[in-house]
Amino acid sequence: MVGVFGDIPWAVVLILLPLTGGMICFLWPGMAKLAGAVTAIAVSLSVAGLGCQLLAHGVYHHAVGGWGAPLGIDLTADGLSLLMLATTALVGLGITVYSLAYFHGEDMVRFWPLWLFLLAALNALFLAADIFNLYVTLELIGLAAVALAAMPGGRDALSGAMRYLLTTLLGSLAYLFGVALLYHGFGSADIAILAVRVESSAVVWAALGLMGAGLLLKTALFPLHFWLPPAHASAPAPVSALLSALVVKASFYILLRLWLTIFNSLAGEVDELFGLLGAAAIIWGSIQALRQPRLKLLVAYSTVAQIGYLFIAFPLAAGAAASVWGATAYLAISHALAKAAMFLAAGNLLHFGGHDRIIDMDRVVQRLPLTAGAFALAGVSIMGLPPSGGFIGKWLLLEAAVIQGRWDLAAVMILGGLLAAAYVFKVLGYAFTAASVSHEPQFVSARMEWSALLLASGAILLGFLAPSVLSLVDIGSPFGIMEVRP
Amino acid sequence: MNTAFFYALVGVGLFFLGLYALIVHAHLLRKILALNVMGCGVFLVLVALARRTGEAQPDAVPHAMVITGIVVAFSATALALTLMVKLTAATGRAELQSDERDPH
Amino acid sequence: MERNRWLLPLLLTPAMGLGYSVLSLPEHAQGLQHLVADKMEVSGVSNPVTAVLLNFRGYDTLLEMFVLLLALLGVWSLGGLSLRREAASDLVLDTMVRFLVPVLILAAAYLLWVGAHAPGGAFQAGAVLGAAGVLSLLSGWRCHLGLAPLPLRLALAAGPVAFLAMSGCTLLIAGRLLQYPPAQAGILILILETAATVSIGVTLTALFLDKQHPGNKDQT
Amino acid sequence: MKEALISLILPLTVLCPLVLAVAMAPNAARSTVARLAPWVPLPALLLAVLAPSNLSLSLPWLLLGTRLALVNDTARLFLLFTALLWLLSGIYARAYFSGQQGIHRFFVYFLLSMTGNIGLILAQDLTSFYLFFTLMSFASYGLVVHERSSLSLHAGRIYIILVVIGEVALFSALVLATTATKSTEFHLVRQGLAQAESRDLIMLLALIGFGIKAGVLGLHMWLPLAHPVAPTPASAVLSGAMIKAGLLGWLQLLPLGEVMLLQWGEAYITLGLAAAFYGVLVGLTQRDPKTLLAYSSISQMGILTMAVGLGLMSPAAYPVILPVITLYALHHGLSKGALFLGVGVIRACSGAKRRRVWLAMWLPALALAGAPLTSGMAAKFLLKAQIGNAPDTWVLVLQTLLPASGVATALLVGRCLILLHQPRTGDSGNHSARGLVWPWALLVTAVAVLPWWFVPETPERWIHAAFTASLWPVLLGAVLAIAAVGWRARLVRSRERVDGQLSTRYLMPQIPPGDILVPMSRWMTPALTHVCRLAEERLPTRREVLLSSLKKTWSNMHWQGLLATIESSLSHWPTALVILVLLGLLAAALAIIA
Amino acid sequence: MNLDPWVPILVIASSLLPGLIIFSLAENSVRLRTGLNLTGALLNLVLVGWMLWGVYLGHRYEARLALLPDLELVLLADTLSLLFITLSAVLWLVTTVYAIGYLKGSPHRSRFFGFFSLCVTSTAGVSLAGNLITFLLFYELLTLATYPLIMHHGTEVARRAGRSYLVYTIFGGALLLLGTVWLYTLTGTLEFTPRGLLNGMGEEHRPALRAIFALLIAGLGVKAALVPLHGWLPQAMVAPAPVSALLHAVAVVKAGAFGIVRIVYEVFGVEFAAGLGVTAPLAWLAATTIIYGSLRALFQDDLKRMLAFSTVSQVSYITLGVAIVGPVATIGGMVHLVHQGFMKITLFLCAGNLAETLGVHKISEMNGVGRRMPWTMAAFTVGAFGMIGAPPVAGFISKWYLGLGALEAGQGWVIFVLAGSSLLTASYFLPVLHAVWFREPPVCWPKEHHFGLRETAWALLLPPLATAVMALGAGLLAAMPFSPLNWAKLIAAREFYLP
Repeated sequence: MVGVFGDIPWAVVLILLPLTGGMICFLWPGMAKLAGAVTAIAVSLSVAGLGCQLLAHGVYHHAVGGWGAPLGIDLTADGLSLLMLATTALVGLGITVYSLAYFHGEDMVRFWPLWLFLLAALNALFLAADIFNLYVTLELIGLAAVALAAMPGGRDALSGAMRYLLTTLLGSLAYLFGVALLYHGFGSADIAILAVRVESSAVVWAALGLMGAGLLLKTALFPLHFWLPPAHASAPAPVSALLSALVVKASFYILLRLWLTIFNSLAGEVDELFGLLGAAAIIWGSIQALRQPRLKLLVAYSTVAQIGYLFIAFPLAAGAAASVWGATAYLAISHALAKAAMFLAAGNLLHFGGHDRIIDMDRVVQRLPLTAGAFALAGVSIMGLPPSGGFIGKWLLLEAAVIQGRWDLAAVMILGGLLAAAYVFKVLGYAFTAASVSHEPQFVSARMEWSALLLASGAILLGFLAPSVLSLVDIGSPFGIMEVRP
Repeated sequence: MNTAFFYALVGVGLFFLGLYALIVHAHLLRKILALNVMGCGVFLVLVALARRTGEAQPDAVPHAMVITGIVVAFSATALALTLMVKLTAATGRAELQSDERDPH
Repeated sequence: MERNRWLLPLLLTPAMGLGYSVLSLPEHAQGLQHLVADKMEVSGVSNPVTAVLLNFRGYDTLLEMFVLLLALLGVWSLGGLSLRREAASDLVLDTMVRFLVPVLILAAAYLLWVGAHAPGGAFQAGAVLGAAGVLSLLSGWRCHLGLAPLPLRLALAAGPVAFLAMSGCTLLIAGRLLQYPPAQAGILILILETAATVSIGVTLTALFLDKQHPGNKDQT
Repeated sequence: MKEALISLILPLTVLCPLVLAVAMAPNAARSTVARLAPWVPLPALLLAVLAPSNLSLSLPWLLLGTRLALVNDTARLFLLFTALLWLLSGIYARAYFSGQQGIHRFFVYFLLSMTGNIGLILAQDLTSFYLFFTLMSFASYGLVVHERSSLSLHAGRIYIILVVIGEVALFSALVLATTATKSTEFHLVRQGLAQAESRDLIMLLALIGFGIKAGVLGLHMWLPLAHPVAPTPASAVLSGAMIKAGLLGWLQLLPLGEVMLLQWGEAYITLGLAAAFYGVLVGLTQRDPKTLLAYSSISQMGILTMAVGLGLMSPAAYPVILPVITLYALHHGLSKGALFLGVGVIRACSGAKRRRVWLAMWLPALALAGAPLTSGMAAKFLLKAQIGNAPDTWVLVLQTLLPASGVATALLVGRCLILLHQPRTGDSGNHSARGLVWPWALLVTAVAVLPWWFVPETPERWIHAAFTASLWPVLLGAVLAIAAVGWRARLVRSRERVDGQLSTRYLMPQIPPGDILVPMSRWMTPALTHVCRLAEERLPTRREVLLSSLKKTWSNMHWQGLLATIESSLSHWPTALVILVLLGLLAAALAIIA
Repeated sequence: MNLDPWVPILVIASSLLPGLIIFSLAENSVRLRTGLNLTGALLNLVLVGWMLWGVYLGHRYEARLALLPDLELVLLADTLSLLFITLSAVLWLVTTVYAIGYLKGSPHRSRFFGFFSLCVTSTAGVSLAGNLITFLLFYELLTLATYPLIMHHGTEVARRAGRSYLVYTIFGGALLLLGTVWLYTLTGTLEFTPRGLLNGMGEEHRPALRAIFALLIAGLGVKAALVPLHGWLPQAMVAPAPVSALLHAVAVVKAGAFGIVRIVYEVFGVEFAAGLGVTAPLAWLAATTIIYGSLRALFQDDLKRMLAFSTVSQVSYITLGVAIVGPVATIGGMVHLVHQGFMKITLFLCAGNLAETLGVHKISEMNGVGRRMPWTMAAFTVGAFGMIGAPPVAGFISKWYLGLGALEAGQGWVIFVLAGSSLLTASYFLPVLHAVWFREPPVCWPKEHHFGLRETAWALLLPPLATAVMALGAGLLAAMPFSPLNWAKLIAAREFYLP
């Protein structure tokens, strides 16, 4: 298989395919559903193709326009980007199947082009090796996400979208300023070249400060998380799944790339800051999630909490870098799958009951068994209980924390797991009981339930694929050489 | 401190001026304008520093970046304005009350 | 407000920091100027900015086109902005528009052409074309040319589709995204620029088509 | 072939009653099983009489490896009188219950207790002994509470409490013994215990465990309560056979004849003698003949405890003392059984027949008192002969107290005969007298004849000496009894003139049966009810109060408000951006430091 | 083709697959669901029997699946795991028959039997786990699978009971996870090795190992209902009878106890643990639980709550047996794991019968019930006497061995704990037996169902009788070659102590 498909530049296909799909949906709205489905499947297949290519030839480079690094823009694909692309493809497939049944009429026409362009932008971002190109893809994602979030058009949706747009723009501008400084400081916008040229100087500190702040804002880390819950909660179900699972991960990916390459040597203390903020995010997000009366807000705050887990890895990475970053990547992908499943399930419940007040969920376990099952399985992964991908990530992080004697981080992780269990089971508890006033239920199509369930069982299945996935992530050793455990 | 650095400093000043306005003003239109001012600041920095080539011809890449940046800023502003108009129509006020989201 | 009191110093410190870091940059930095210069003749255009924009960093411009389209889609999905003119047609405005629109279109064409070797290019031409469109909308000109939504959408999609087609071809022929054969580079860039100008112009105008305009009547 | 046949009987002795008890369950078979039930002890009786001395059956797979065997004459004798008693009581019970409906329920517990009793005699290892002992104890509860009257339920409750304490004590003793001697066989345990360092603890636990069953002073409260309420055949067996299980336990477990245990010996003797006299004292005040007989059992068991004490004190003489103890046990079992059945018979018949039966009652009564030419004389005299082996300090004491106890017993027996003589109102003659009399008569003849058969060989002239030795205590007792009767009659006549009607009220103050239990319960019950109320109501409510106050403090510490305000302030636009700038600054600054 | 690695996997599959299929069944396809349940149970029993015979002959059944780069999921059938899995296989079959009868006509049965099979799968997984990570995986799966069963009735009380159950078990799970990770970082391996894997550890790790031991035992103590962590068990009695019978009396509680056995013997090694000085506090903790559980049971009027507290007390015998360093005490602890299973499930099934047939839930309503349901109450009596430790029933054997082991290890005080607990157990069981057999039945029962001549439906009557006979058999035939006692001796010889 590798031979025949070996030479096709899958990376480029990954970008062009959704763009063409989007164009088709824009030009001929009638064909939107078909085009959307075909594009999603094609993207997944091409990610698989790229995966085989990487396995065979290692890191993939593609100089756009044939100009090479400093002048032109490069596309690179290594283990980390492959993993993120795979996440996007999987979650994208789930959301596409869900949206086929969720959107009708006017919404359907608007949704598909925006969604496919967003998918293209995500793929472009994970493949980009140029920091200015990253800015453009970041903007593309931001605009598409805001447009999607504002679709319901209600008061909450609009104000949520507005707040989201302003923060995204502010973040991107700060990031652009950093790009400008780096470019003018070191004469190139390419990550690989910058990684070589950068040495600790005033420009780099300023760039780090600006880009760090911008990306933290876009990743909604604890103190800067204010815009995420309203935006994600009021968006339509597939969109909020999209936002929480993928869009938030994009800016985290950029931050991670920068930390691994450009700011690698001089980020000692900043890691500690990130660790502190991450821990605070876990605690604060979980407590707020526990307090929410509405399901979608609960799931949104759970995103704020889970992002905290990703940032806890920074201080730990100083020690066993490779295994910790592998764990973070693992947490990212399992959180993406689980959170997408959770939001889709929440969407089903909202659609079914007409409201998403947790207390008034009326015997949902019996009337919507698949959705309740999806929510439960996703909850298992979010909590980090054994059979799930979340557990593997948590286990590796705990191991690193214990080895390096970081008992504070270990305690926070354990506490995070407990609080996550608190709010997940609070919801599951009410799923069994009957509500005081029972609403007239709406029909929820099987496709919507099954897509949520498949995503959730994907998160659980990840629990058993750790060795292969971790070796995949390590292609081209993005995190430095994987030294053997002490 | 030749002209390039002077204009770059002006750009930095614009950036923080915009940021100040963004923080202080509650009206959405002012916020969008503030964002545009910050954008211009960054573009000015980009273009100004491109002059340091010492020859007549400045470095072309930042210029291309600025053009792209302008288009991005433009489309973002268009979307922001539409959102603001719709929001004002929906809520009657052109500000982001942070409390209306506060359900409890 | 008391918060302003220490807001200023709070903002001044990073401003000073940034200022210092900007100043700490070296006096002379070639950046990529030389690289651009000696690759100019291969790029097919003589204006370095257009060369960078459409050849060296053509990929950015590809994404650029989609950003614009996305903005339009976003605005349309929110219901669009409308420039409805309540008052009856205003004589002065109408005559000015009647004179100005053709001139603007001509200027846009010139800007497009000159972009190859002097400052100008697709974006500037598109902007001018857009201005012409907006002016005509302001003067109450309605799209009574019977522009069915599909042609409108085709015009809008001209730029992105052109870029997509181009990247498809270059990918098939040269195996590299947007790698124009040196000989035809100039012509290809021109084609791309014209398509871009058309779509930018129409997009800017379409931004202000209000909701009940034909733009969205035939939703199937 | 005879050996094979007999070795077959051994498992039968235990299996038959068990199988029949289980066969009681399906109500179709109930009537036939009830008819068969009395004849079940026959195989045991046959075994006791015919079995060769070295007969044994080991079942390694049962429980933890059980071995049933008739090891020595003691076991044989125990088996003999126990089987005989169970046989005759069973027949007696058939007649006793002929009319009533409760016969099936009675026989289920009757058969289970019988299995336990016979099994524990044959059991040669600790675990199966404990199995049969527990089975007998718990099953006999059903016999005690058979009538379901409030009195019988009260007696049952006391009985079961003491039984459970006994079980637990016995369990601990057996576990300690097994670890100390590394084996579960009785004869090995006995030898091993001599040198075991936890011997004293084992001895104490054994004293408590078997003492409850044997009615040792201080643990005897259940006896006088259980016997009057239990049906007559049940109380006959209880008093005659089951109590002896405690004694057998001592004989099997304690290292008698292995080592000289002076202090334990003294303890057993003092306990025995105290029980002997205390039993008589309280017994005299009783009005119900069955309670009186219960107290006489306590006193007789006291004497047996004293005999065991003797064995402990002089291990050398133990081989001689053992047959005497066995004979005494046999004698007491049969005579006490006869007396109990007699009480039932007397109550069942009236007129001339009743007088004839009363006269016949004299025989077991005299035997019990140790009158000359009765088995009692033989047993008591032989026992007195053994006193010589005791250390000299105790010889004198025993020589005086033993005859005194003889006198006391005689007095008690006299009192019993007087009580039996007076017609008890409310004697329902509903039991068919005929069915009751012949098993009782058989038992009385057994009392007269059987013990002589087993008198151990002693110097031939002892009959003469025994005659005189046993004559004077009985005479003295009779004289005292007559004097008491005469004095009471005079007292009644003088009182008569005062309130004009023949007062049948006895002048003797009645000590309630279960004597020391009354003060104990008066002191214990308030404490128990207090503890129950504490646990039942106050503790849970206190916990609830604590929990609810905790929750209230949590909620009204306006945590919720605090969290909400922080969250909303965080989402104010200006504050958020200020934090953003701060973070950017902090990151840059930290980068500078690194 | 070496079939050995496939047998454990088949055992897990034999309860997992029917469970998953049953989830998808419609509510009214009763016959298919019953068929699936029973075939699953029987297949499980056959496979376990085959493994039992194989391991007896010294065969090795092991299946490995890579979970993490240097950590594997291991399913290993050794003598110890077979003890527990045989118990759960037998009792699963019995309880399935009972549940089918018990839930006839009640709603949500597909969901119930689905989760029921999942619970049994996780119990089988817990017993077959070859290393600590696999054990942790199935241990948490057990929590997740039992939660919906507690919530089965969907009432507010059930929800609160479920919540308290979760608070305890999730907290326990977190401690267990922390302990496991810490252990892994110290030793580098989590494999269960006979006689412990820590013998080579140096002196400087002692405080850390003590902390790890405390964490692991606290984590497992939640499910083994050790004193401070037992609160969830009485509240979980709100679940339907088959759930409280198999799960809260046997599977879940035993998983905790079994875990403690694995930790003390096959992770720390009992001599090493004694050297660390951690077995004594564990013994004291178990003793306090025994006494506390009995004391609390004394004052309960609700029958199932009383049985729950009695379970709290009885399960700690196993922990006590484990904490006393000595082969005989271990045998006592091991064998009690099986005996307590038989006896306790009999009691709970009888309680379920009473609730289902007569609507009797309180002890005060049980007067004279022996007359109305003699066979059920006979089983109840056998169970009760077993609990007290009266000889013919199995309870006596384990108490006997515990006593012997304690004395042999020089821990005399254990005898008095055993004696005290027997007294207390008698003092709360005998009044019930008295009320049942010797009191007059009330005029009419709260909610009586008539079943013609029989006292109750066959499916409700046979299981308790079967388990009662098993309890009696385990007691009487303790010396037989394949009895639980001899298997416990085999475990002690092969796994825990140098022969």
